Amino acid sequence: MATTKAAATTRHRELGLSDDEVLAMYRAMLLARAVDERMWLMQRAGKIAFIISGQGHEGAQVGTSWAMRRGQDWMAPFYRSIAATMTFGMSAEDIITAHLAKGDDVSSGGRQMPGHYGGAPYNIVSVSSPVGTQVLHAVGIAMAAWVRGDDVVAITFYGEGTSNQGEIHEAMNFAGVHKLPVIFVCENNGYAISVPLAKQVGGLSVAARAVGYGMPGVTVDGSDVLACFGAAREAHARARAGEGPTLIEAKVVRLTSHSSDDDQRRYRDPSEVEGLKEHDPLPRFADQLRQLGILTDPIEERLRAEVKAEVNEASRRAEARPDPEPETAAGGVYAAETR
Amino acid sequence: MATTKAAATTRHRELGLSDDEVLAMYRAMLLARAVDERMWLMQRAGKIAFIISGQGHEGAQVGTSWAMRRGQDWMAPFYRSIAATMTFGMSAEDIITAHLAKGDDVSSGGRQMPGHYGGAPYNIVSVSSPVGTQVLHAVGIAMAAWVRGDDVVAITFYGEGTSNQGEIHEAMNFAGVHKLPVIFVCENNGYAISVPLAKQVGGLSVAARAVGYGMPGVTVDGSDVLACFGAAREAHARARAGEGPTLIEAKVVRLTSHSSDDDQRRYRDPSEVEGLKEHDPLPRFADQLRQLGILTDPIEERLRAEVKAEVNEASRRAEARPDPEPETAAGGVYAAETR
Amino acid sequence: MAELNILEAIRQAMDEELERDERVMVLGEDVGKKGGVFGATEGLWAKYGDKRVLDTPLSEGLIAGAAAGAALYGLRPVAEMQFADFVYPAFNQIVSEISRMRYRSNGAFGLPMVIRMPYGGGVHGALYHSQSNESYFTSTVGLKVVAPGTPADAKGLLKAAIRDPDPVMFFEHKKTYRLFKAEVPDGDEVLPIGRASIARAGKDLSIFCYGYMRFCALEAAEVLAREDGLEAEVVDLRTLRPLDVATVLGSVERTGKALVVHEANQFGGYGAEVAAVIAQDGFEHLDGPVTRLAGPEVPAVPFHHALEDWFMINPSKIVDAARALAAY
Amino acid sequence: MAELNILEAIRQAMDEELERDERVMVLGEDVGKKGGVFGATEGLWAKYGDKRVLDTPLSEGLIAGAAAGAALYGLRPVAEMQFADFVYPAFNQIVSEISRMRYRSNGAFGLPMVIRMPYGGGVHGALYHSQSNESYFTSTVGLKVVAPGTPADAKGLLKAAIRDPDPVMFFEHKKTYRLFKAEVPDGDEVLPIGRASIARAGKDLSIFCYGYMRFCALEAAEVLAREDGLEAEVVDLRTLRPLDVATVLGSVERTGKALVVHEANQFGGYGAEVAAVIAQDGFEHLDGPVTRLAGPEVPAVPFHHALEDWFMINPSKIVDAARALAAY
Ligand SMILES: Cc1ncc(C[n+]2csc(CCOP(=O)(O)OP(=O)(O)O)c2C)c(N)n1
Ligand SMILES: Cc1ncc(C[n+]2csc(CCOP(=O)(O)OP(=O)(O)O)c2C)c(N)n1
Ligand SMILES: [Mg+2]
Ligand SMILES: [Mg+2]
Repeated sequence: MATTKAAATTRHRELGLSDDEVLAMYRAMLLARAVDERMWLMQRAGKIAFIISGQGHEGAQVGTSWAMRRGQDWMAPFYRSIAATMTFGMSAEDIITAHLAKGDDVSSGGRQMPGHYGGAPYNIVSVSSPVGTQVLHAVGIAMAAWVRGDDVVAITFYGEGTSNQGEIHEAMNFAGVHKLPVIFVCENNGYAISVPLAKQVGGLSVAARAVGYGMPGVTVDGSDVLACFGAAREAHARARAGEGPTLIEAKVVRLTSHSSDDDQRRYRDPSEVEGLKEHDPLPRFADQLRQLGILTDPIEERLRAEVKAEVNEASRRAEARPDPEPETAAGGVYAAETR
Repeated sequence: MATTKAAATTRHRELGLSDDEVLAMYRAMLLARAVDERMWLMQRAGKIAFIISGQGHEGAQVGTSWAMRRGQDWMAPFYRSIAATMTFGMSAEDIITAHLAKGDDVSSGGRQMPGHYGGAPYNIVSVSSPVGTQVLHAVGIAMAAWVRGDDVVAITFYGEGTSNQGEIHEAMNFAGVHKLPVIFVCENNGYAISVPLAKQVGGLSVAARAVGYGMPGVTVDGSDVLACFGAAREAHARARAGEGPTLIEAKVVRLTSHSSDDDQRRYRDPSEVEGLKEHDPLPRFADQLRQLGILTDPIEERLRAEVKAEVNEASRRAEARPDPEPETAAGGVYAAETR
Repeated sequence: MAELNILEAIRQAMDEELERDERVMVLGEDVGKKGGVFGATEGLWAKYGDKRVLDTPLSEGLIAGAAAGAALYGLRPVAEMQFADFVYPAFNQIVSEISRMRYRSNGAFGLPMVIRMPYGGGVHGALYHSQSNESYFTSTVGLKVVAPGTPADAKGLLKAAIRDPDPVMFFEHKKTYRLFKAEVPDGDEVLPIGRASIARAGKDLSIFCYGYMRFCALEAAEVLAREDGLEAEVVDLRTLRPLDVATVLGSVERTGKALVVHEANQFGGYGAEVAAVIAQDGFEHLDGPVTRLAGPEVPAVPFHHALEDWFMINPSKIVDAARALAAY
Repeated sequence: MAELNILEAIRQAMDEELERDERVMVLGEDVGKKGGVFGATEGLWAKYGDKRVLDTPLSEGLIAGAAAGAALYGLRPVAEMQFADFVYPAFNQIVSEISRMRYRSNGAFGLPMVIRMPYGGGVHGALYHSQSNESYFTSTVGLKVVAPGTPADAKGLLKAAIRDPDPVMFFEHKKTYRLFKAEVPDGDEVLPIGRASIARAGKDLSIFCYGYMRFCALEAAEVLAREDGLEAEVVDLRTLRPLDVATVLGSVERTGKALVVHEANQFGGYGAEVAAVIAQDGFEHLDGPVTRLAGPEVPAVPFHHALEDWFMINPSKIVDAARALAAY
């Protein structure tokens, strides 16, 4: 026990994280989860039309995003990136506002479905639905930084089903050719809607593809937030040093159905679903922090209270925002100054 | 010397090839080269509008195609596949007729540019220009054979520049997932028009990508025809045994400019171009066969005379064929029985 | 006769064709065990096994390209794009390969295959689950394009599409899937591709439409009859390529006025072709300008219901346009 | 004033913009050392280095998508598709992403980028090096589409496209590249996107065209004037999206007769939109049916010169169509 504790202590410190920081990471995961859960409630209450959840992915998202520099680096997320976009700057209110499709929602002003995050102020590229397209944008951003000689790293997220889209291949190859400063994070939750890994990924490993592009491919346990942070931190350093891209495959679990439109009981055994909870990154991280004495009951209580208050406040404020005016739908196709 | 000879002897026999067969392979290469050279002459004479050459690729093409079963297996070739399509059934006359765009050309009736081979009677899928599209067709054919339980293997050919198209990724992954009976042959000649390998392929190895799809990736010297045959023979056996696809990367040389519209002196050093001749598969194979006593001066003379006569006859007959009638261009958009 | 909705009719057509012809296979994302995100393939996987009802990886280029390969081999694949909005990764295969395989091989290789695509808005799907992108395909020579608006048409035309020797893009309007039930003939009823149907006869003006717009146009025609005494002829085009020019011009000859309605944006939309044909070949019969009513010039349907309502064509917009044209 | 051909004008526009604005970069296949397969970027690699004039791998999806990313970052990428025929692997990026990034982000992210594409037939390029596929893009909301027909327009409009805050598809007709030289204003002359030009004034009928068709229409107009005493007005649309509706309708108002000409196939082609606009908004001025003259309904230009000639629109086909319309 003592050794474990020591080892664990060493671990976050060795990664350059203070006790406060790991606690902040834990809080970020709690907050993302709470926002996510709240939105399911709002969906059931008919306030939100649709939700596509990040539950189970928070460790991978917070861990990897924590290595990025807000306001300097760029992020091209996907529809499960609640925790990632929040780590990179979006607030709980931003997320909930987007789901309510309010007129002043920072992501799209109510134009896009829930899950389609984006934020120019945060360097977060607007999410679209066709999977994988954002990966090319991340590479393009990295290319632009490389052309201009800027100290900027791009990070992008996608699922293992998506890894089979042709655009991913084109993106990774180009990043490999020019050693562009970009980090690819594949959140492998074992399913693309109903289709399991074995029918999606020839060879079963996404990380194994990296070598074919001349970049390292790392597989990490996505419910181990520090492992994810460590992999991303290293990838970030490589990118900045001109050593090129990295592919991180984070093995995560999808704790919910694909989305509120799906029912995973149609294609997944109850026992399988039950077993997923073991891989929930939140209790795992909590346990680690408790072992280290960083997290205690009073701290946990305080954090949970803070998070609850934050989510309450965020949803209250989000709900109070104005709906978009119908006619506004006509605008913003082209820049204002042109026809 | 004696050892070399013995080793070489063993080699083709071990691959299950008789002396007559290796001589036939050599003749196939000679014929493809002769057809190719003749068409350059016809191009310069203004009879053919355009030529995109297979010179330097013949070893890889004849070697791999030799492992396929004519009339049973399928081939999805590309624009350099003169030797491959001829090995699989097309005649010198078919090839030259296509280049002359004659009305009864088996490939397209004069509708397509030179280099766009195809032949329903030979199970050769019609070539189009957008690179890489045929790879999905080969996979689809293999899928169909697998669905139907037929003993059929598909083989497809493409360049290393083309290996960076997204469709290739989608094709290889799917073949890997279902262990489809298909052989991917990437003829790596180091250039995609003017852009060298180092700016095309992250990681520099196409074969290295295979592991990411759960299939073996083999690199062979494409000017070593027997090595190519061996790799394809093994791949064919794997495919038939239900063990799935194989990626063969054949390192070849492009002895000509990209096409008759290109001038490689603009982007390639004269010394580099000069050095390519060393890798010409024809003299290499001839040397091997001579060492084995299979090829002798009289045999070589006979073969060359035969080939010359065949090409003369083929071009004479091809030139005599009728040009297409203009109005025929309107037909064949939909099946005759429908509007 | 059974009463079916459009979704059931489509499922039944696939079921019967899988049963009838062992060369038929279905492939796409989640079409197997899950039965498709809309349930169009429900039950087929259990019945025909996981090769003939094949879950593919998430790669639309693959779906189209592998279907093309299978069709070359002699099968009759029915590929599903999960949403029409996600067909673009397959665009190269569809346009470069599938549409012109027959032409480029001088008739040697035909591709008997179908690509089914749920399309259209009004289902809270926003920019990427609501597109009506038929015009990319209707302008592509070598394809046929079908867009049924009733259960009987859906079934009869899907069967025809599966048996057709050439590639057919089959557009299924999501909002119509469960919108209403109607009688579908029992047995093996195959409808010809390339024929429009007169959904309602009338003498005062012609409304040309397809898919969900058929439903809206019929509702609008009721209102026009009731409130204005105007008899609108509603022509359901059903097949968009080839267009049934004779039926279109015949209707214009009768009514003298043409209103072309679709949900996609107007500029360069499919309605432009219908309008242009009428303007050129029906010129002498026209008593008023060929009028188009189409979705607004924005990239696709926005999400918030107020924005979505703003976007969508509905019976009352059709009534307004018809009144203006009738008054010309 | 310098006398340039269209290829030189395009090269000069890129050169001057690369010089003027360091955010501008050029990317595509073989655009570097080789200078492009048509020579459009010749000399730029030597002058601006291999980052700002970047040879990409053979992946069109990448070219478009990376350009989009660079534009998000604040650069002004000018991407080249080696042939318009090879744009389809990039179609998903162009339609799903590039055309609607601004709209979907409610105006937060604009994409100032250009995609240059050599298009068109008559150059012995056959099915896959001859396509006129502009209609896929002209019907796509969120894009601008430009297709110049003269060296001065090519230069002035390419500069405008590079400076435009929104994505522009820039169509360069291959047959016009070296077809003729004409004066190009010296200096930084930027032409507005969205304005047609009257290439020749006339009173008897209007011919609407763009790209290489401008050249053919002007030749046809000469013949009509000389042999028939007909004064055709030739309107070069130059920008296909947005269409300069005012100029189009103004011309129809003057002449009463409209002939729309393009090289792509007719059904669903760009001309359908022009015809539909005229049919609806110019109805009262029409003295004859809006007439379209377009490429035949085959997938693309076949190779053999006899087949290619059969396919291509040329001055004499325009003369015939104009005579028939004038005689109406
Ligand atoms: C191009 C495209 N095809 C299909 C879809 C429909 N779709 C949405 S999510 C999804 C599965 C994605 O699986 P994966 O990449 O593993 O991510 P996950 O949802 O499991 O996190 C599919 C098929 C889509 N959005 N885009
Ligand atoms: C999709 C597409 N983009 C561009 C081209 C133009 N093009 C024809 S061949 C070629 C290079 C191909 O290189 P590689 O795959 O290495 O084959 P190689 O010609 O060297 O044998 C290019 C860019 C094309 N035919 N298709
Ligand atoms: Mg997944
Ligand atoms: Mg090559």
